[in-house]
Amino acid sequence: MILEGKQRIWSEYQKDIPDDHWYYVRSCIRQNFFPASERMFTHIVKDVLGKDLYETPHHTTCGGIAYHCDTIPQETAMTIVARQFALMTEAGYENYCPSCITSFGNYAEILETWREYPELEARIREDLWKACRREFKKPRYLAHSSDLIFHWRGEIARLAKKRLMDVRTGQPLRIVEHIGCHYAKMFPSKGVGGAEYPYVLAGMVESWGGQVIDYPERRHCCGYGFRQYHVKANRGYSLSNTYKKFESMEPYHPDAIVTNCPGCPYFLDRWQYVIASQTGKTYGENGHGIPVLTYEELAGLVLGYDPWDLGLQLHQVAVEPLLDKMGVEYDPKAKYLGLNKEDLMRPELPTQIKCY
Amino acid sequence: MHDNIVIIGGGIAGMEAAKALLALGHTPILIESAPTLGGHVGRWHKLFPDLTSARELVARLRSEIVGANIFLGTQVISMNRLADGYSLKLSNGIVINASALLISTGFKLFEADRKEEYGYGVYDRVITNADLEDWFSGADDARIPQQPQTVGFVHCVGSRDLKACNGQCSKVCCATAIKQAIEIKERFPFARVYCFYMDLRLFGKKYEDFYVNAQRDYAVQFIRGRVSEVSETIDGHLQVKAEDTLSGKPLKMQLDLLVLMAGVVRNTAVQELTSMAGLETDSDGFLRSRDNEYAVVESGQPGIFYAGACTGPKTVPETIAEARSAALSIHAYLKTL
Amino acid sequence: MTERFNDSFHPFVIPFLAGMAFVITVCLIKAVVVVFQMESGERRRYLLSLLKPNIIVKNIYDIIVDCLLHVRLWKRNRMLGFMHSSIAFGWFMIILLGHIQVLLYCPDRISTFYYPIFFDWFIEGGQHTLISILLDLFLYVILAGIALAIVKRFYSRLFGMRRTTRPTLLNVIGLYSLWAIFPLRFIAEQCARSGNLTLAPWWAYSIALCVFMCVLPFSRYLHIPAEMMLVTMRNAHITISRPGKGIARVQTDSCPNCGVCIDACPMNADPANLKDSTVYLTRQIRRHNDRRVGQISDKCMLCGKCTSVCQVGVDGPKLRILARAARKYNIGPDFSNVRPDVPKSSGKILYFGGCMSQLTPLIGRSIESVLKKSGVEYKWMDRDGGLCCGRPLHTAGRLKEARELVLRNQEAILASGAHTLLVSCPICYREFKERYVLPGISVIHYADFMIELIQSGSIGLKEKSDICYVYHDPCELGRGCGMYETPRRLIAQAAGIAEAPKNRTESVCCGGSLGSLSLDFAHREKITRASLQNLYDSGADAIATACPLCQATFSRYSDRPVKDLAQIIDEQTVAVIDNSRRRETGCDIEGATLAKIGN
Amino acid sequence: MTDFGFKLSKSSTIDLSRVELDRFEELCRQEPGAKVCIGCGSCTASCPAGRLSGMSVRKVLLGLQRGQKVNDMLQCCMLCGKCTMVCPRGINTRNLILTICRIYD
Repeated sequence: MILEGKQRIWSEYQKDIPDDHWYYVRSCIRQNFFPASERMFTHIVKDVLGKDLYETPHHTTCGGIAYHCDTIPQETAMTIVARQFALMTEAGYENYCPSCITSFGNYAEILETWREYPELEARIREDLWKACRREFKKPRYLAHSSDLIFHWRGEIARLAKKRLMDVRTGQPLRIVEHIGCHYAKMFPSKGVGGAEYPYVLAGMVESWGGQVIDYPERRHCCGYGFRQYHVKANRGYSLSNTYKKFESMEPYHPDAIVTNCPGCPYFLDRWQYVIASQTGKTYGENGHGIPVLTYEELAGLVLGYDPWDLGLQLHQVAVEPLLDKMGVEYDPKAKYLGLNKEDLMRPELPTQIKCY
Repeated sequence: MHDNIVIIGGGIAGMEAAKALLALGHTPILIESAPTLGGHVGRWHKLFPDLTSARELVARLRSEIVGANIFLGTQVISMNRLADGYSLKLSNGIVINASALLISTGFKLFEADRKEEYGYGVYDRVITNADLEDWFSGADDARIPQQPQTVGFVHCVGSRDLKACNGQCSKVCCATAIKQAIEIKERFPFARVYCFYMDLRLFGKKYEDFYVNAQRDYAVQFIRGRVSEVSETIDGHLQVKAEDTLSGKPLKMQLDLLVLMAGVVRNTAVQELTSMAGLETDSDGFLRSRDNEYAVVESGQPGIFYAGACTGPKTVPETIAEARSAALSIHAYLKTL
Repeated sequence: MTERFNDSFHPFVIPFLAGMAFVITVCLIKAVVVVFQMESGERRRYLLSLLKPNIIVKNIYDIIVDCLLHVRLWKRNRMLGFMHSSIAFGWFMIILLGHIQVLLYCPDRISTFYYPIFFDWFIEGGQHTLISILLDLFLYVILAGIALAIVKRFYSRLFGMRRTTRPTLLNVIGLYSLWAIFPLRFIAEQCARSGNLTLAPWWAYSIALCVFMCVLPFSRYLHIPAEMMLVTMRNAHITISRPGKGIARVQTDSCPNCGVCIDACPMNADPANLKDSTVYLTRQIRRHNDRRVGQISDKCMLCGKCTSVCQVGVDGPKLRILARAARKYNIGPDFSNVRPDVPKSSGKILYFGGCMSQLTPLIGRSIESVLKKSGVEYKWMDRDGGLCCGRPLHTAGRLKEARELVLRNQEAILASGAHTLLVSCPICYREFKERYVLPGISVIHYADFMIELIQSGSIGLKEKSDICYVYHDPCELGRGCGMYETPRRLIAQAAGIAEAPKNRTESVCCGGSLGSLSLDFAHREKITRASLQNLYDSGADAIATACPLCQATFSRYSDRPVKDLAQIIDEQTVAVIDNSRRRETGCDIEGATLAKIGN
Repeated sequence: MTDFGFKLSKSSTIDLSRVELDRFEELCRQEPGAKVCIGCGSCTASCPAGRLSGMSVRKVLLGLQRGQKVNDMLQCCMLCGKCTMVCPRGINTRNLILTICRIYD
């Protein structure tokens, strides 16, 4: 691997990311899967970095899941998106930041479509007006929330309490970065670092002291694949794709996986349990899995927050080995206590993969 | 100034044209931006289909044009239209008034790193056809292993690819890939050699024989399917993926060396020159001939002629023939002045 | 005439007696083994045939004509014929006359066995009887034959043989001992008659006999007894069925290694194939060299020319098919669920084009056109493809699998209700003739059919074309089915005809044969070109053939047009009356024609 | 092992690095024509057995080169020789078929 080659490509895919005044839209599913992630993001941006980040409870789904499951036509998705933009316009913002990768891709795709077919945009404006009497301006900047964390990765590194280092050996942690398919595969120029060698997560890992792992199936989908998972008959295929990725990264012995998509961490995390249950195979050390974190969770750990406050107890794969390596202090007894120290109850622990 | 002929570009087209013009009694002025003559062919090791030495061809041409005025390492920095010709200012300060100009500025090899998925410049063992020719000619290349067990050739890198902004066939890569595959097999008889192709376009004299030879005598395997992506494995091998379109199945394999057949694209370095001369570009991005069927060597401008790959990908014999044709056209044109 | 010695024995006869005992024992054992190896039914048939008087007569006649006089060889090559028959017949006569001589002049010594052989040693003054003169005469004939043999060994071209086999050591020993026997006998006799009773020539003579007889069962000279046995087996109609056993064994042993098949073999247009002629096949079979037997068997085009020129009747193609059949392949088409889609054709002609004809559609179209002109009602059985006739599988040695296809087609043809099966491909035709059982259905080749149509006036001939054709006999039609003259008669009625130097039974395979399994495309070209050269030598303007494979193969390289017989006839014939009028008048030409054909 | 109602499916990807090609190489030695196939499909298109059984010489040759077990497809070959007649590369397809049937059993 020639690092200069990658750096040259990274330098070609720079993206303008304004430093302040963002309109933030949440993901449909992330708060269920990784409850602290979006909370952590708003906290870092607003409270830690002191930036202006605006949210409104009126926003809805972007229609991306339905669109990618082939259940609604693109025009419908466009009208939904037009309403989101209208909410942003009404709030007086022009920098749009979705938390979801599929949303990000959906917005990028729709904006590009409108650029190519202005008559379609005009029709959607008309439809939106007819539907809810709203008007919108297109966002001036579109960035995914991971783009923002990438943008501020240096500041986070300066404020860091922990680094991505094995405190026992002093070696950098080996981190697999997994990018959601809809981030840059459709429009390489919309992603930091492009589509082939995306830099958005790699940049964070590097700044926070870790070492990025590049493995053969790096580009491959996490396995979710929308209808592949949602239709049960296809679910084995979804699982097989995840399996392929793990088989490919296994020889590198990664310490953790970091992702920037709602579905990816979920499937990379939960399918490890299914693979272990079906084949008996685990990919971490001593029968553990490989911990899978969102970039917000990783940022939270780096900034020194309590792992249980970050919701890491809700991961299927035990994060404790990673916490131990990073030197994060945690109370094993407090793992299943909620924010208000309410007992969340202990889950039944699987037998084929080591959990606590 | 009368009858001054300036040839811009000292590859085999420019050299052959100079030679023909000398034979017709002219003394052409040959301008080459590089410090040596020979262009791309000068860098090549052997030519298909008879595996003749490219260097010898260039050396022979060089010895045959000693009578011409040759400016090496020189560019045309400005150009003005005169009543009966052109005034050219060169980077060495010389000003030439010419009655006829021959554009033989050739082509540029596609920059293989623009096909990011193939990892040229990123992975340790990915090289281009030109790199391999350099190595055949004796240059060191750390990317080529001592004893490669498996070698892959990817056809059409930057050719016939709208995503690489070049929809045209580069014409020479199929035969070049076969030639290089054979040369690799001769050096490493135990290596397995694979060619990944979209279509094999082996149109020229003896090219098909060349293809059969590669299959039968060198056991080169041809896989119909474009390589989709390349990655590096933990032990430094390359993993390539393609569809084996003839079996309709996805295919992957590990290789010790991957050679990208970088295609022929227009020479952007001479864009300024061509716009100064008022030359038009054809829809394929190369210079537009007055007529693509019977006046390929003529431009739309009086007194400006073309030879070689500046009007599109060409093989060596085609380029040589065009150069001679252009020399005759210039000779005839000068008589009309 | 008196006995020279009181003692009727001398030690020098011992080598002869030992050799004689040895050769008789070994040959008897071999014969018994062969008979034992035969299938029980065949064994019975064979043994019974040896007792039938008419067959006994035929056996004796054939043995004299084939094994002693070599009449077939005489016909092919007089020099060779003389050489072989002088030695074989001369020797036989010497033995016969020698015994008569003993019976006449010293009948009490007949039981010694060796008196007829060494007569002049034991008996004095016997040289002026008629028998003695005859004996001397035959000895001179033999000596002349041996002189020729010596010349032939070193200058085979004088005998018109371009190539001959290279003998093995045992064969060389046998050859030299055979050459030595008769000059030694001559010297010994002359010495004894002149009163010189030196023992040396008699010892040498006896030892030469001994050596020859000891070598005989292990050399090509085994062909002498084997051929006689083969004649009796042939007359009992025993067919080859098992590789290396029974008649196959006898055939192999009967090969005299004369090498006539080498020059005849069309494959030898390419010197690379020189060692693949039948003579080498029999040699390798005897040596149990399975690898070479496999190679030789797989390469052969099965054109049958070696058999047609073979003096003893070794069936090269059959031996090869058996060798192929002995090999195992994971192949076995199962078409038990397939019902060939044969149109109902009660009272009609069913035309079977065969697989190959789909690649030469002109043949089928021409046949169809002729059928239409004649007004005969017909159905085309495999217009859209059908099951293979089975011959290719059969020639590849897949006998069981071929049988499957035969049964499948047979069933379908019988069910169609047709009264006649018209065939255009000689490969299929041979299979239909040899292996199909189609009661009530006459299988007819289109050449026979067309000549019948012309003769009955069902189609009319145009004015004779001035093109001169040379007819190439396809292997399967000529040597395979024995049809040589009908195609020539057809062409002669429609156009000019010329003959190639090698024709009919000596026709040269086109090189495209399905018979060969391993000959590849590049190596067939030379064979085809040699075959074409033979046809060009006729001086004809165009080539006519009657096989889709020959047609396609020749067309590839021929410098003159190659046409199928059907095409020529179609071009040169017209309808006599149009079909609508035929129906009106109720004229049943179809019935009339077929009645004749049926006969 | 837990039953989830779905399971890992076998990858359809051909991994050429793991394909055992010894027998294919033996085939190439015995019938060098195997190396020069260009996959034009004329053999399959003209095959009478293919019409009845789905046999395809092209697919078999390619499949064996990719390490797949496809030689059973040749079971139905009638050895009629049409494929040999039409092959533009002059491959002795009949010998190829027989050799495959001998080597891969």
